[in-house]
Amino acid sequence: MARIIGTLSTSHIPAIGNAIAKGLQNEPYWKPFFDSWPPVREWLAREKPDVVVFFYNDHGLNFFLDKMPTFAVGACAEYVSEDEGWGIPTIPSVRGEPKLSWQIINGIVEDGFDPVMCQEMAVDHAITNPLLLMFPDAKWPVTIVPIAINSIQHPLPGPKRCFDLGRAVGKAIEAWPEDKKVLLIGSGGLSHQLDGERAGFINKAFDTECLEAMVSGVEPLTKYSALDVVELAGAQGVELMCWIAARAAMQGEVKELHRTYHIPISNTASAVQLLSHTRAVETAKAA
Amino acid sequence: MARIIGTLSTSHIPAIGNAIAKGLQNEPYWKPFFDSWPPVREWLAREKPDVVVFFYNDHGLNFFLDKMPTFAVGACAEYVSEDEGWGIPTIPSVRGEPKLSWQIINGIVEDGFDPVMCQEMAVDHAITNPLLLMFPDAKWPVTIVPIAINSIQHPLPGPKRCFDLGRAVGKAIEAWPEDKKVLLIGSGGLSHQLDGERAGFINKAFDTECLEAMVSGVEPLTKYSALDVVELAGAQGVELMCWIAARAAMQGEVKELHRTYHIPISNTASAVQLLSHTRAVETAKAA
Amino acid sequence: MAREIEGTTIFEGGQAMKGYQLNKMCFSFNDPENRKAFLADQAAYMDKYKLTKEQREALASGSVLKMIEAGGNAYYLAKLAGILGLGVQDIGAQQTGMTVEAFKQKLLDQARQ
Amino acid sequence: MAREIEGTTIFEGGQAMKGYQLNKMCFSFNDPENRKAFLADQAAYMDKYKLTKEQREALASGSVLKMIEAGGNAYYLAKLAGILGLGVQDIGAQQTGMTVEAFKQKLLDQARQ
Ligand SMILES: [Fe+3]
Ligand SMILES: [Fe+3]
Repeated sequence: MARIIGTLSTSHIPAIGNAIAKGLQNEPYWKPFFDSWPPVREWLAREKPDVVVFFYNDHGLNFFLDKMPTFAVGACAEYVSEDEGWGIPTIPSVRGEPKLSWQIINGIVEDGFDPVMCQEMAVDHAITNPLLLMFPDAKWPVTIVPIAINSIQHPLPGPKRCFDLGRAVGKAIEAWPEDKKVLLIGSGGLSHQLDGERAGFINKAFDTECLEAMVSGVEPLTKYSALDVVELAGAQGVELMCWIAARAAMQGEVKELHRTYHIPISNTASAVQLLSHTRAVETAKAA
Repeated sequence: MARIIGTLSTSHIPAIGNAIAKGLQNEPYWKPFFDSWPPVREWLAREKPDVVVFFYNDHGLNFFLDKMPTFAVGACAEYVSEDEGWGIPTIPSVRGEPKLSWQIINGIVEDGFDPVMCQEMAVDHAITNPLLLMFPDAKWPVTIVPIAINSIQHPLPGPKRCFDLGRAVGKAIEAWPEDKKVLLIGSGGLSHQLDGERAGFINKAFDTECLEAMVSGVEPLTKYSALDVVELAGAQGVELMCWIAARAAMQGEVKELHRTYHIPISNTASAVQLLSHTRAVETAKAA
Repeated sequence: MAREIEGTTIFEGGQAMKGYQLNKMCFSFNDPENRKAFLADQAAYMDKYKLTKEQREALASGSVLKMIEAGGNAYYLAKLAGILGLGVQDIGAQQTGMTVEAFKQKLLDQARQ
Repeated sequence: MAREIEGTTIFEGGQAMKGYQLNKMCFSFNDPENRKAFLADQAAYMDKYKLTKEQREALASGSVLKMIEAGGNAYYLAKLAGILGLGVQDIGAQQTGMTVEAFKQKLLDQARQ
C-alpha cells in the first residue's frame, strides 16, 4: 500500500524562480529563505519519495474566469511548465502519476467532492518553484499529482472544506494499492496582499498560529471562514488553504523536522516547513 | 422573495430539434411526444415564470475532457446556442440571470459543493430543445441559469450527490430576495443507451419507478449509485441525475399536472412531466 | 470501477486516458471548418490529433464497438457519426449485430414490457 | 458577501462580471505574441477585448487602484504589471501612497511585530 511520508509546505513567490535563475541564493536578501532548503534536500535524498501530491493554486495560467473550478485534479501523463507572462523561466516537464490521480478522483467523488478532472494542465510557479527548490538540477526523481484550489474568485472554498478535501485525498492515497512513498506539498502563502490600499499587509501572529497548527493539527483553523482568512492573512494569504489541505491529508503522528519563517520576500511572509509522518493512524492503533 | 413554482422535466433528444425544424410535430412517430406540450404551454402562459433554472448535461459542446467539471453553474449575461457538429439548428441566444447565478454559487459553496463558475458558456440541445418546446416562437420570455451535471466521464456524481445539490440550489433560490417566479427544469433521459452491445437498452419499469418518485419525492432514488443508474437506465440514462436534482430543489407539497411516457424517440424512452409546487415548506408549516 | 455491466463500457479514467486524442478530435468537430478539413483529408486530420494506431484502425473499420474499445466516448463519437451520416439507429443496429429494422423493432418491443 | 475588509476588494461575482473583459485581456498575456501585440498598439488591443470606458481610463491613468475598481483581479493584473515593468513593491507603493522605500520599510517593520 502507498504510504504518506510527510508534508512539505512552502511559499512559492514568483521572485524565487527569478532568484534561482540568476543564482542569487547567497545574497543577503535571499539567504534566509534559501538556507532552509539544504536540510529539506537531505531529508528528500534519504526518504526518496516516489510521488508528490501538490495542493496549490493556479495563478491565471491554466484556468480563467470563463470556467473557474473550485477544486481541480490533474490526471495527466505529463505536466508542462508554461510562460506566465512576466518572465519566470519555465522548467522541464514533469511526469504525472495518472493512476494515483484517478485513485484520488474516484475517492473524493465518492466522498462528496465535485472536482474538475484535468487531462491537460499547464503548471505555474506554484508547482515549478517548489520542484526547483527540492531538486535544483531539474532532473525530477518524482512524479506528481497537482490538486488546484481556487484562490482567485470568491466564493473560495474555506478552511473547513479544504480540510475535508485533504482528509479525503489522504484516505484515497492510503488506499492506493501501489507500494509507493507519497510526499504531500502545500504550496502558497503565508500572509500577503498584493492589491488594494492594504497592499503589503502581513500578519506574523496569524502565520505563527498557522505554523503551530501545522504541527499539532490544522482542525482548529477550520473555525475561520474564507473571508476570515482574507482578513487575517491578506487577499492572497488565502493560499494558506493549500497548507491546510496538505496537512489534513496526513493523519496520525507527525514530527516537525524543519521550519523557516522570514519576512519579507517580495510582499510576502515566506515560510518553509517540513513535517514527517512518523506513524500512520492504523500503525498507531496496532501498536 | 423568489418562489419556485414547479419542476418541468423532459427528454431533450437531439432528434426533437430536427423534428421541430422540419415541422414534423404531427407525424405519427412524433405526435405522442409533441402532444404533451400544449398543456405545458398553457400552464406556462398562466403561471408566467420569470427565470428558468436548468439542471442539464453538456454533450461535448462546452466542456471537454481536458477540464471536465462535475458540476458547473453558468453566471453569464447571455448564453449562446452553438453548432454541435451534427446539424441541430441553433436558436437565438438566451438572456441569463447572473444575480441568481451568483446567489446559487454562493449558496452551494457555503453548503459544501465545489462548482465550476462559468462566465462564458455555450448551450446545447439539452437547453435549446426544452426552450423551443416551451416557447415555440423562440421569443424567450424568461431568463435562465444553467447548471451542468457531468454525465460523460466517470466517476459521475451519483443520485445522492445530485439530490443534495438540488436541495442546496433550491435553498439558495428561495433565499434570493428578488420577487421572481422560478421554474426548475430537469433535462435528460429517461432510460437509453447509445453505445456498446447493449445499445438500445430501455427500462420501462425503472423509468416508471422514477416518474412515480418525481411525484412522491426522489429521496428513495438516492439508494442507487451512479453505476447502478448506468445498469438500470443505460449508459446515457444517467441523465436522470438532472431530474433528481431538479426535483430535490423543490421541498414541500407538489402536484403532478402532466405526464407523458413514450417509447421510443430515437433510442430513448422519452418523457415529459410537469409538477407544480403547490406549497413551499415554510407555508405548509405556517398553515 | 471494477463493476461489470453487460454490453457496456464504463468511460472512467482508464478509457478517458486511452481515448483522449480520439475524443479530442471528435470535440473539434463542433467547428464546421474542422468537419470540412476532416472530410477533405482524414489521414492528415488524424495525424494532427495524434490518433493511435488502434484508433485509426477502428475508424478505418467503421466499427463503433472498436472505436469504443479504443477509448471513444459516446457523446464525442456522436459528432463523428454525424459527419459520416449515421443515425443513432444505424449505430445501434451495427453494435448489436442486428438489421436496422430489427433494431427498431427491439426498441418498440420495450414499450410493451 | 456584504463583509467589509479594510483596504481590500473582494473579487466576488459582481467584480468578476465587471472585470471580465479586462481580466480576459490580461489572461491573454500568457502568450508572448499577445504581449507584443498589446505593446505595439494598446488601443487596438483593448478594442479587441472590448474593454469598458472605465477599464481603459484606469489603464491610461496607470492607477492600480482604479484597475481594481474596474474589476481587475490581482492574479491577472500581475501579468499586465509584468509587461509594464512594475514589480510588486512598485505596485504596493503606488496603492498605499508611499514611496517604494517607505513601502519596503513597512514590510520589514512587520517582521518585528
Ligand atoms: Fe501565489
Ligand atoms: Fe442527452
